[in-house]
Amino acid sequence: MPYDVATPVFEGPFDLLLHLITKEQVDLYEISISRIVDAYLGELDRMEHLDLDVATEFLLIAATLIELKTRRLLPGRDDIDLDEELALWEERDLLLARLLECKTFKDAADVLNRLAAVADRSVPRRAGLEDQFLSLTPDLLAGVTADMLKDAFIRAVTPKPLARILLDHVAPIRASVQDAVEELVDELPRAGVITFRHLTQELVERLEVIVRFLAVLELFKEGLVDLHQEGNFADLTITWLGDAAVTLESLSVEEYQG
Amino acid sequence: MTEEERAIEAVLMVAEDPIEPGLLAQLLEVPVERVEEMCAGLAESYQTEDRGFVLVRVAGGYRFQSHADMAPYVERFVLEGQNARMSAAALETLAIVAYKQPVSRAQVSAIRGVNVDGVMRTLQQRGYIEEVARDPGPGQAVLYGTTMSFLEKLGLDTLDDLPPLGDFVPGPDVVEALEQGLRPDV
Amino acid sequence: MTEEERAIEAVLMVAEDPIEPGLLAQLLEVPVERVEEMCAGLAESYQTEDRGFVLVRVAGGYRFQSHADMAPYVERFVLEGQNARMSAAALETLAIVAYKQPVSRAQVSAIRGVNVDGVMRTLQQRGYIEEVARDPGPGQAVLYGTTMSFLEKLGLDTLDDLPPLGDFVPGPDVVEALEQGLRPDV
Repeated sequence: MPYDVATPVFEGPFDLLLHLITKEQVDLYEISISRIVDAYLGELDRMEHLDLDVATEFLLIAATLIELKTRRLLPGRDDIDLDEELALWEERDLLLARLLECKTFKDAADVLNRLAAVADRSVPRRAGLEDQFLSLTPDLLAGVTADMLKDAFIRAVTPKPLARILLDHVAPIRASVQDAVEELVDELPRAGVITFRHLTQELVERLEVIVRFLAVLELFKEGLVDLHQEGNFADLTITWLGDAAVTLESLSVEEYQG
Repeated sequence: MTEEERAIEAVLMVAEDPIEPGLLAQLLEVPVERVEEMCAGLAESYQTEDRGFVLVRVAGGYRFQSHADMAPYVERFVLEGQNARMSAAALETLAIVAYKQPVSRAQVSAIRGVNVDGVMRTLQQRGYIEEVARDPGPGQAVLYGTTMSFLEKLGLDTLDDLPPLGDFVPGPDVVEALEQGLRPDV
Repeated sequence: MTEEERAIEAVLMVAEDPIEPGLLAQLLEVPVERVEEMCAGLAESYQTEDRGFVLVRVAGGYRFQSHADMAPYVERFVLEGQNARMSAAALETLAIVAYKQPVSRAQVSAIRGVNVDGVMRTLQQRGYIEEVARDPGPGQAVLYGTTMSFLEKLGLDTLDDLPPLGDFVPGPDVVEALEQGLRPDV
């Protein structure tokens, strides 16, 4: 995928995903989830100053995308679990719905911008009353005491409670990616070479598998593992490259955690 | 010019904000419909005479403003920052609040997929959005809506003048592209 | 109407203070005499048309104002159209200026979390606050303080007579707003 030098600043994971998908619109039927995922992860890689909240949102989407892409790598593929299958489609539809919503408001924002640009060309008259009428205006301070003023000041400078963004839904991922990296750093040096299927065969939850996959990607980014796949749908083989003495502190996983 | 028309011109000249037709009707002791007729007539006369100012209906009231053609001259007199461009992030957030109001910060954040605290605070400071209610549910989240200043900023009379959101729902080609992009590999 | 005349109308319409003919001449790139001719012409046309506003030369400049004949309507507007009571928002704004002066509009706005332009303008018009200095930093924001008339109305001799805040400590966001002044917009 071509990479623009002047990378736009993506305002969020939907923004980025929309950009990546619609950029491919020319080859409508060529679009594949693989390319989208690659591009998405590529962009994630290029982002240097992700703050925590943004990072977790991006990762959440990445996880869904990766799951869509890697269904074949997941264990239990031979006898498809219908519930899981349905859940995956539901998740995909949810993502699709959110992308459409995002696109809708993006277009609405463009129109608001145009309206504002037109309105900005005119400036309202705000000169206010002429001096001779000012004396008619009632004295607003009538009945106001110095103590009322003090109370008003204290009211004004007392911190107001900020609405809290609910991050509960992203919290598990945030914790687990690092946990998974820790587990892998412990497990992989002993295994040496292992397939992703083996690495995840004991995991029950879909989410855990995705988190492990993210952790593997993380280690790959750090140059600690090599990834190899024989063919399109073959097993993913993970080879440990680092030495056994890798410490967690040397890994840059911190950006995913609090 | 009738006495009433002259009075409307005088009052609008000293007003700081758009003046509701109801208030003008009260001051002039004439029906609101009559006020609206007269204002329309005045606006037309300025236009016919090719004046450098116009009389418009915005944010629920009438006001004088400079003619758009004169923007190059007027710009130099406008206080800095008044016409500051909004960022894409601010505009998208504003669009969501405008169409979804009353809406909580968390809801806006969920739609945009990013934390919107900073942007919402700035929009509030600029006077485009304000707290309008509290969510009756648990947590009692603050709900936001747009302000009169927002309507003024966009040159709209009421929220009903916003183009319907339905106009922006992506067409089938976009939906198909997105759908295709998110198809699992099999 | 010539382009120059329209430009004069537009600029005078949005100006808050009388505009000197020299400034208009510079803006339109015409001699001052020409500006004065045109302004006289415009003033006459409003008179001929019996408009409710006039264009006058005051304090060394030109400005639009309401026609003297219309004063009764403007007075009614002042008495009936304006809020006669100090709103909670206005009182809070005034209190911040009183206790934190000299303070910029942006700082007050940052503390209150909302746009305070309109409220500050009203307080200034009422003679409760005034410009007292300029921020020496970049941007040279206008700094506001309270007036003598404010002290008189509250029955205070000096600012030192304001009730002490005791051991009340403002929140960190307030301190930050005061320290940082203007923040870049989104």
